[in-house]
Amino acid sequence: MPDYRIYEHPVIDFKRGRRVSFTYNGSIVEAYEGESILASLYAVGYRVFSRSPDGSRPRGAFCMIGRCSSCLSKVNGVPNTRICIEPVRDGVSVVSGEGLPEPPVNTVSSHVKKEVLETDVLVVGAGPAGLQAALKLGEKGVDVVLVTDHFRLGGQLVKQTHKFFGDTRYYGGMRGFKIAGKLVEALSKLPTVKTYTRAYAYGFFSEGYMGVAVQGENPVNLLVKPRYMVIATGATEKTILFENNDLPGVMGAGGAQTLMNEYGVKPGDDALVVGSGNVGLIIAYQLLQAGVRVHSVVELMKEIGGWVVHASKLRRHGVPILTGHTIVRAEGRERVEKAVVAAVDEKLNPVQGSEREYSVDLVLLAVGLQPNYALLSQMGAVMKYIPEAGGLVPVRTVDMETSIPGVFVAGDLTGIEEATTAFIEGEIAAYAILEKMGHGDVVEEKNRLIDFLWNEYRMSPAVSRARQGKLKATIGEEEMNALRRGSRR
Amino acid sequence: MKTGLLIVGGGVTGLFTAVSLLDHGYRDITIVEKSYIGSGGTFRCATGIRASFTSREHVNIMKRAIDLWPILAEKLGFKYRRDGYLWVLTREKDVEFFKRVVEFHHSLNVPTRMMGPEEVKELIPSMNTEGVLSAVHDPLAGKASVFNATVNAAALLKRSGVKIYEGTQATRITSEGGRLIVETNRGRIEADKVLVAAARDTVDLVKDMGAELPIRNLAKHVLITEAFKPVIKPLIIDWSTSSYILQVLHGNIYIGADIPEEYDAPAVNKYAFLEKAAGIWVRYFPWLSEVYVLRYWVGYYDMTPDHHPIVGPLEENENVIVAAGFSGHGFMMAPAVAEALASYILGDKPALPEFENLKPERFRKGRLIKEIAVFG
Amino acid sequence: MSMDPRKVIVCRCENVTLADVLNAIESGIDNLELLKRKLRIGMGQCQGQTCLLIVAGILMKKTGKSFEEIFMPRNRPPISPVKIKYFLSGDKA
Amino acid sequence: MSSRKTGVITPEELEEKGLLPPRERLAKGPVAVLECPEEIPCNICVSACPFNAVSKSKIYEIPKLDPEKCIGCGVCVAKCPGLAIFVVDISKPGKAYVTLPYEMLPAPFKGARVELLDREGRSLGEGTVVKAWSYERTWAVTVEVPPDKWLSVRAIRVKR
Repeated sequence: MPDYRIYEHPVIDFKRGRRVSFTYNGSIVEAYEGESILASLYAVGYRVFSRSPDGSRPRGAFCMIGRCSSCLSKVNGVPNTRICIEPVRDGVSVVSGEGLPEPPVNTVSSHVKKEVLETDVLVVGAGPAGLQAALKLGEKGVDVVLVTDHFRLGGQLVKQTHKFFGDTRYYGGMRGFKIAGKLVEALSKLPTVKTYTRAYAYGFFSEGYMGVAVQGENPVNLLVKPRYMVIATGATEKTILFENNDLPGVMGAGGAQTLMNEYGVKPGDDALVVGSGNVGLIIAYQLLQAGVRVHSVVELMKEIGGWVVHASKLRRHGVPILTGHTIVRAEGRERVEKAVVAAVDEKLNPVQGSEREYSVDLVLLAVGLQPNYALLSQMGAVMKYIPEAGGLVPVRTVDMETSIPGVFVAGDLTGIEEATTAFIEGEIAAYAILEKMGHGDVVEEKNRLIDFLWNEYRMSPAVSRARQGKLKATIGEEEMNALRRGSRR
Repeated sequence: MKTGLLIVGGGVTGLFTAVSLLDHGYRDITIVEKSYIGSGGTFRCATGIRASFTSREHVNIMKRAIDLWPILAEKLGFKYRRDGYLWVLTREKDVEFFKRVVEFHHSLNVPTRMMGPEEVKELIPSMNTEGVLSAVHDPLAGKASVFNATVNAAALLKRSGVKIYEGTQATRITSEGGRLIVETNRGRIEADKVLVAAARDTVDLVKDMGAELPIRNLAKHVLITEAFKPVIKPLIIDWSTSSYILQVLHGNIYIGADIPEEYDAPAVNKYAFLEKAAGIWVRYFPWLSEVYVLRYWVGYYDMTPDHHPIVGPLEENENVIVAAGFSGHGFMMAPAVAEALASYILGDKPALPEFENLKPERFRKGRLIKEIAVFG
Repeated sequence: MSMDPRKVIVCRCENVTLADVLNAIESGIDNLELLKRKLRIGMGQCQGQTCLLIVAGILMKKTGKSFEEIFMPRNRPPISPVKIKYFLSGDKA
Repeated sequence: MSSRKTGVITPEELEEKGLLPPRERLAKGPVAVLECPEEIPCNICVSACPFNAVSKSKIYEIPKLDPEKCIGCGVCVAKCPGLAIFVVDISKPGKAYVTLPYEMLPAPFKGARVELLDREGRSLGEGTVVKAWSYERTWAVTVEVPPDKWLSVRAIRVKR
C-alpha cells in the first residue's frame, strides 16, 4: 500500500495522534487521530472521493477546507458529508459519494444545544485580521466572541511554512504557523475572549442574531447577539477553465498546502503549478520541501506575478518558470496522469502547435484569490465589484466600517492583499470599535496605523495593484453616511 | 418607443400570456421587468399545481390550467409531473371539515379522497405518521420546474421577436388621446394596450387610471435542502400549522411554514422561521435532522381580501388589463390565466365563465368571492 | 487552438460545463440570475463560492455587459449548509 | 532578460541596483550581498543585523548595505524571509566561500560534500560545507566554492 505521509520535513514536525481504523467502501483503513477522513485516505493512495451528480465524472480533493463539493461522501449513513473537514474516528464507516444520494432515512441524530450569547464584539474569522482584532479588543477587557470554521485558530496562517515578509511589529520574519501559535497563546490569556472552532457563521437574522453552527462532539447552535462585529472571512481560491479541470489531481494550491503542511500528507509525486503569483511560487517551494518534484510553474502573463525573490528560490532549485503559457488540459483515467501546456498569443489564447506535455499526477492551481463576500453580502452591506481587489468587496471607511453601522471588516475580505496588512486592518477595526465604546486612548494609535498603512506601507510600487483595489473600496465618512441613507428603504 | 402590447412584469403570468398570444399570431409585444425575469413571486414559489380548492372559481380555473400544463411543458421543454397533494390532518374538527371539502371537490369532478394513516405510510414510507388522524389525497395535483418554465418561455419569446427589457421599472401609466403612455426608469413607451402583471406594484401603476386595487404583500418564508433521489412524492400540507413540504423535481426538499407577519412588512430573514419549519417537519420525517439546509428566502404573497386574483380589464380604461393579487397561486394558475388574458387582449371574452367573477370591479361592487377555506 | 468546452467544468456541484454556459448565453440568456436558474449554477452544495464569478466573467465578455447589468445573485442564509437539527434546538425533538 | 520574466537575478542586475558590495570591500573579508531587487514592504533585514549595517528609510525601499559596518556574520542570511541574502568571502587568495540559506532535507553538516547549484539550478560541481548553523529552521550554510564561482553558486543539494 502506498504511503504518502511525510515523516521528515525541513521546517515542520508532524505530531500524529493515536492510531485508529475505519472502513472505506468496505475496506479497512488505518489512520491517525487528528487527521481528516480525506487526509487519511489520501495518505494511503486514494484519489477519487466522489462523482458528479450524473455519476459521469470522478472528483478528487480540491479545496480541502469544506467549501467545494468534491469530496461529499456518506459517513455513518449520512450522505453529503465533506470528508476533507470531517475528523477521522475509530470505527467510522465511510462510503464514497456516487451521484445523487439517497436521503439519510436510517440515521440517528444527535441533539444540538441552543445557546443565545450576548457580547460586545463578534469576530468572524480567525486568520491574521480576525486574530489581531480579537487580541486588541481582548487586551482592553472587551467581551469578544471569536468564531472560525476551521478546527483550529489561525486561518491560512497555520499552513504557511515560510517566513513572512513585512514589519517586525506585525510578526514579519516568523513562519506563518508560528505566528498563529503566538497569537493563539496571547489570546488564551485574555479572559474576555471566547473562541469557537469548527463554528460556521451561517447568516444574520432580523432578530439581531448571527447564527453560528458549532460542529463537533457537542454541537451547538450559537445565536450571537453582538453590539459590534468584525467580519474577517478571508478569501477563497479562484479556479480556471481548461479541459478536465475537475480531474482528481487538479487541486487548489491551498488544498495542497492543507494536505502537506497541516496533515503531513504529500499531495503527489510530480507537480505542475499553474500561476506564478506569490501563492504559486510559495506553494512550489513548499512542494519541494515536502519531497514533490515540481516540473514547472506556468504563468499566463509575460512576467512573473509574484516577487522575484520567491521566484529565485525556485529557479536555483532547478524549477523552470514558463511565462506566457497556460494549461490547456489535464489527461488521465480517474486521476491526472498528464498535463498539457501551451504558449499564449497576444490575446492570451493558446497557440496551436506550441503544446508541451508534462507527466505529472498533480496540477496545482494558484490563479488568485477572491474575497469571501457571502456573509457580508447576506447581511446587506453595500458591496462593489473591483477586479484589482479580487472581486466583490465591501465599501468601507478608513476605519474599516461598512455601510452597516457597527459592522467592521478586515483582511482579504476587503480586497486581496497579504498578512501584514490584514494584521493592521484588524487592529484598526479593533481600535475603531474601542473608540466607539469610549476608549479614547486608542485614537492616536489608530490614526498612526492608518497613516502608516496608506502613506507608507501601501506606497510600495510592488503592491500598487492591491493598493488601487483597496483605494477604490474606501470612501469618506460623509459619503458613507449618504450611502447609508440611500440604501435604507 | 411604440408597441402594440406592453406587459409590465416579467413573471410567469406575463411571460405565459405573451406565449399564448404568439399562438394567436400576435407578436407586437414588449415586456418590461423591474429586475430580472422571474425575480418576483415566480422564482420564490413552491411550484405546486392543484385544482383541489374551495371555490368554484379556483377549481374550474385550475382544472383548465391542469389541462394546459402538460401541453406547455412539452412546448417549452420543462418538467411537469402529477405527483399529487396530501393534506395531513391531526385534529378531529379538521377531519370533519375536509369531509365536506372532498364532497365539494367531487361535485366539480376533482378526484380527491380521504385516506387513513396506514395508506399515508404506504404512499410515503419514510414518513412518521404518528398523530395523523386522516389525510386527503389529490392525485391530479402536481408540480413543475419553475426555473425552466420561466427561462425557456423567455427564450422562446426572445427568439420570436418579443422585446424583453430587464432592469426596467414602469413607474406610471397614463392615457393620451387613446394611446397609453408608460413611463419607465429608462424612458417612455407608447402602447395600444398594457397588461399589468406586477403583483403588489400593480396597485400603484393603475392608480392614475382611477382604479383602486386592494392588494397587500404578505411575507412568506421557505427553505430548501440539498437534493436527494425521490423520497417524498406528493406535496404534503400539515393543515394544523399551515406549513408544507415537497421534494421539487430537481430532488431538493422545499419547506414552507408560517410565522407571524404583518401585511406590507419588509421581507426579511427571521431565525424563528427556521425553528418553526424544522420543528414541524422533523416530527414527520425524523431523518430530516441530518439533512443540510442550502438556502432560506422570503417572498411575498400578493394578497387580496378574498384570496382570489384580480384578472381583467379596468373599468376605467379597457385597454389596461390587470392580472395580480394571486394570493400565493400565481404560478399554478398561469397557463389558464394567460389564456384568458390573451382573450381580453385580442378583444374577446375568456372561454371560462369564472373569469367574469375575477374582474377588478368586484371589490367596488362588493362581490367578493366566497369559499370554504384557503390552503397554505 | 481551442478547448473542447464540453470537457471544461464550470460548476462542480451541478456538473455544468463551459459548453452549457455558452449554449445558454447563445439561446438569449444574458444575465447571471437567469443563467443560474437555467443551469443551476451556484445552487448546489457550495453555493456558488467558486463558480459564480467565473460565470460572471464569461457573461460579461460574451454580452459586453457591465457587472451591474448582469445581476449578481443575492446571498441568502445559510451561507454555508447547516443541518436541520441545528434549528431543532428550540424544540423538544 | 529581466528577473521579472525569468525569476533569475543576474549579477548585472545586482550591479545596476547597487546591490553588489564594492571590489575593495570584497577583498577585505566576508560581506553580505542583499539580492533583493524589488521594493517589497519588508524590514526584517534591517532589524536582523546586529551591526545596523542594513537600512531602509521607508519600509518598501530596496535595502541599503553599509559595507563598512557589515562584518559578514551571516545572521541576515537565516533571517531574510525571501532567502535573498548571501555572504560572500573572496578575501583569501585562491579561495572563495558563499554562505547561503537552505531549507531542504537532508540537513547539512560541517565537512559534507554537496552539489553546488547556480541561479538556475544547474550543477557547478561539488563543494564542501565549512560551517552550518540554523535559526528557526533556516540553515545558513557556508560552502567553499571554486574561486570564480562566488557570484554563481546560490544553492546546494545535500546528498543523502
